[in-house]
Amino acid sequence: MAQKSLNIADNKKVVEELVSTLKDKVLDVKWSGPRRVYVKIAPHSHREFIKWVRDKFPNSSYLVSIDTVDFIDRGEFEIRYKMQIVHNSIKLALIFEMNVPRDYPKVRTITDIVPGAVLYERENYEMFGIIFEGHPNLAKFFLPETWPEGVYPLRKDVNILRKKPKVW
Amino acid sequence: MSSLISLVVGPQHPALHEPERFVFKIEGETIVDVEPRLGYVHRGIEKLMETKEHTEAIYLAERVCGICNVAHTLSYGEAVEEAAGIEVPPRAKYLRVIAHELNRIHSHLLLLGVAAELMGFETLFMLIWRDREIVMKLTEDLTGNRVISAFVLVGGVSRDISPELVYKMRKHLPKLYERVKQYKKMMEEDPTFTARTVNVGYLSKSRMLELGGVGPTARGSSVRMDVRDFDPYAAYDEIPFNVIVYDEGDSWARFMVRVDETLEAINIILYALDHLPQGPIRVRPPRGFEGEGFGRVEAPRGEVFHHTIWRGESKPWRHRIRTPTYANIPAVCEMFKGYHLADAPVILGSIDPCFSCTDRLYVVDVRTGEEKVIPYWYIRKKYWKR
Amino acid sequence: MGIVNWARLRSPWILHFPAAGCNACDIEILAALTPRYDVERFGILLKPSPRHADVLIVSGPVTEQVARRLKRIYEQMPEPKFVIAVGTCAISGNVFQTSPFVYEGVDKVIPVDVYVPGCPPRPEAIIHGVVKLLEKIKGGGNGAKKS
Amino acid sequence: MGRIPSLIKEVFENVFKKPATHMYPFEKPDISEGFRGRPYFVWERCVECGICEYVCPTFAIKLKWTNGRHVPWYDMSRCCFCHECIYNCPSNAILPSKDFELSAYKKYQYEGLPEVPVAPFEKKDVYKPRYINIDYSKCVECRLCADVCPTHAITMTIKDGRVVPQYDADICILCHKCVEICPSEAISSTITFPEKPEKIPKELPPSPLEKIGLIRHRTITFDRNACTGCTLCSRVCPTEAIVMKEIGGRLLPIYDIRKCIFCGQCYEVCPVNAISFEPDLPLGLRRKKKQ
Repeated sequence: MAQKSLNIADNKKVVEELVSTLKDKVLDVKWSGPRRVYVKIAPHSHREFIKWVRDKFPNSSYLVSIDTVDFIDRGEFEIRYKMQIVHNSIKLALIFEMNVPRDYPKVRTITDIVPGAVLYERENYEMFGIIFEGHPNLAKFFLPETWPEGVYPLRKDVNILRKKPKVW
Repeated sequence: MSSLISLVVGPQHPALHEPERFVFKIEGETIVDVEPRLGYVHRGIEKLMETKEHTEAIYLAERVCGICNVAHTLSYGEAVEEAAGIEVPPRAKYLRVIAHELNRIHSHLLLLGVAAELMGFETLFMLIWRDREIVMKLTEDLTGNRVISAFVLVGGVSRDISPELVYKMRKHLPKLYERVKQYKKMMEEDPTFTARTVNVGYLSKSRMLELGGVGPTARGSSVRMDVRDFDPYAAYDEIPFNVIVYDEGDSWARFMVRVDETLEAINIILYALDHLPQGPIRVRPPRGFEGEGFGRVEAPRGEVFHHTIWRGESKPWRHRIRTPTYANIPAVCEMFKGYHLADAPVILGSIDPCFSCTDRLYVVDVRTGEEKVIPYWYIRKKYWKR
Repeated sequence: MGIVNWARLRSPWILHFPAAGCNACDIEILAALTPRYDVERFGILLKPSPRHADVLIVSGPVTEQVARRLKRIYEQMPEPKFVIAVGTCAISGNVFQTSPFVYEGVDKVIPVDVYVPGCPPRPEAIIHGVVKLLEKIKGGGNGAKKS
Repeated sequence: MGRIPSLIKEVFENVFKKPATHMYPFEKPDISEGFRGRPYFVWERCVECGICEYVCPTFAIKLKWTNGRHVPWYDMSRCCFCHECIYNCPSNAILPSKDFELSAYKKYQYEGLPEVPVAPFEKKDVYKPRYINIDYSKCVECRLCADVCPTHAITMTIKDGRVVPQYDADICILCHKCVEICPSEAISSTITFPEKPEKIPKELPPSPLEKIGLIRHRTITFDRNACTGCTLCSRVCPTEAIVMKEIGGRLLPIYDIRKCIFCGQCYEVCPVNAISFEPDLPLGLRRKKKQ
């Protein structure tokens, strides 16, 4: 099958190029399988990485998702931007991990680079309270009007489940 | 701009099959802007996932969306298996492919029928749904229920396929193939269908990539992306198939992608039945483990994406679900612009919307208002643990 | 049994309200209308407007946002009105029970006449539920008393 | 208009065919062999293990004390018909069926239980078929059994200088989690155990650790005069064995030996050396203490 050809060397080359271009912003690179790579990036540098990917592969890359993990024990959020590149033999999922302090969660928006990120950023604002500066319309999307201000349901310290989960 | 009118459609509306609301800003008959409001189907699944072990949570994942339930369980299973480091037996992989493709056929036929109904083409709706019953019967034979299958479990599948069922599938699926080919011809030629879909809801390739559309919606705009192709899961790295791409970028192309995918899915099932390996169908997963896992699955509507983080407990630390309709909403809002209001149901139908997928996160209840106050001891305990 | 009740038995008109469900029950209700099961044999007709409907079919778990709309739709229906809860989610909340924001069943919001369990129920089970409702109306259920 | 006939032909073909409709209420429905319908419980076979309650994703099964037995109460209105309980039942006491005509007028018709028959083992003058048997000469006092026990039938107590599990046969649901988890195979289930075992035997055999020369560190002492009430020990304690309580105007640590796992973290963290081990930690495990 021609379309299933995967060249691992090509994938590695892309990551090497990325690391060499934005050398000082890359903190760590971790491969999980030949098609997926976790790139730990410096705070507030996500725009450069996403711009780099979108500029290099304008017709073969897209933003898969933005999500947040609440590491309450470390006192920080980890925002993950997931990009997918499919270009000839390059088939690579890039995950950019970025730490944000828990008491001051504020990052720049990427909606001017990727307009499709509008809903993901709104969702992360709603569920975790991360403020995306420069977002066109950072309003409620899922939660109803009666939801109290300042309570973000997916944070780990918010306990709103009705029944106790099973003890086993 | 004085003639700009806001028209609210929903939450309960005959053209919408689920409760959601769209505010169309119209000038005369033309849609200028659209503002979606979701959240009516919001059930808090991601939070619930953090309180359930994988034996229970697979049934929760199944009910994110009932139509593409196999895609969600498969995605959940793939994610947890990667996190726990389990390798699924080869027979289970092939059985997963068979269930997944049956699910895809049923979902695509469902949408084509509903789309025909939205256009007022009742005859085609009834004919397609009559033939869809063949797939429903096969799904019921294989998994035990017509829709919600409970077939994929973490570490394998729940039941084996019998030789009689293999024979039955080989007998019935080619029949269905002929029928779908007939419908394809109808949709290409019939003026009732083409008049409502051709050149309606156009979106170019570059715009589609910017807005992050996935699945058949993107493939209708000549974006050649299919998770089965670029990130194969289950047994898709061994099965040959074609990625269907249409270049037109309008609603018609999006429907045709689905018709062709239905035909392709039947071929995949027949290939998988021929090459079904022997062996066990399930391995036992561990209870608590540490790790991170991805599950990316090409659901009928696009890419379903489960990402799970386990930190040594029997419950996940964080479980993230990205569903295809959610990714397609910015694209569909762009598609509406510049077309007549009467075209709106067809355009919305052409992305195969599934809002129960989309609103999975959280929902509010007035009765538990007092519980939202976070007790101090809870924070303290969380902070001071270790 | 008056002539009105007789007419109602011959042709109950149905409004389908999908609450926050996973769509599985919805497509099974739709499947019950299609050639294989064809509930129009019993004169059952799916109506888009609550003003025309005698029977309200609710499927899926009821969330707070949907509950308000569901109540409004129920109030808009003309008397006598009947409600069928289709699917386990509509009866008790199913796997979403622990979520604090899903009601444990439709009957917490509006009165329900017939419950149809199943996840999702087969189209035959839905037909069975409708037939059971018709029996109830015939036997002088709450609908007959009201009219 | 030459394009229309493809559909017209289709329609006319169907006019002469047999209707596709299945006349359900007047005809037997066509249901597959493996259809997942309502599960049925066979009380005679039930060993009251509680696994079905554990695996049920929708809280439809609950074990309740009925007629002297812990039997599963099944609430069909919550059931999602996933058959997970059937796959997991160790004694095949839950049977699948193809029943789907389950609609009812009232919700309470789904709950409840038919009369529970007498368990088969009671007829043979055996009180219960199996008990958990704890061999104290093998027990290494790791307290894993007490952790996994879902009903707290096994709890840790202090006797003869050992922290050992005690077993309450009345609450035990015989889930055998403790048998599975015990690292030293000290817990076993006996099929023909004649009578109810004691909670804890009157005399305990010596610990197996002492035979090979290891000494279990059994006591942690707190020097209350030296304590400053800084609460550090209660914060680091992983098992919440140390709780701070106000006694006589001072905040003092209250120590529960049954929860303690002797990890030594409190010893390490105490700023004024008010915590001491007795006997002292062996050399290999002793941590460096900052002065």
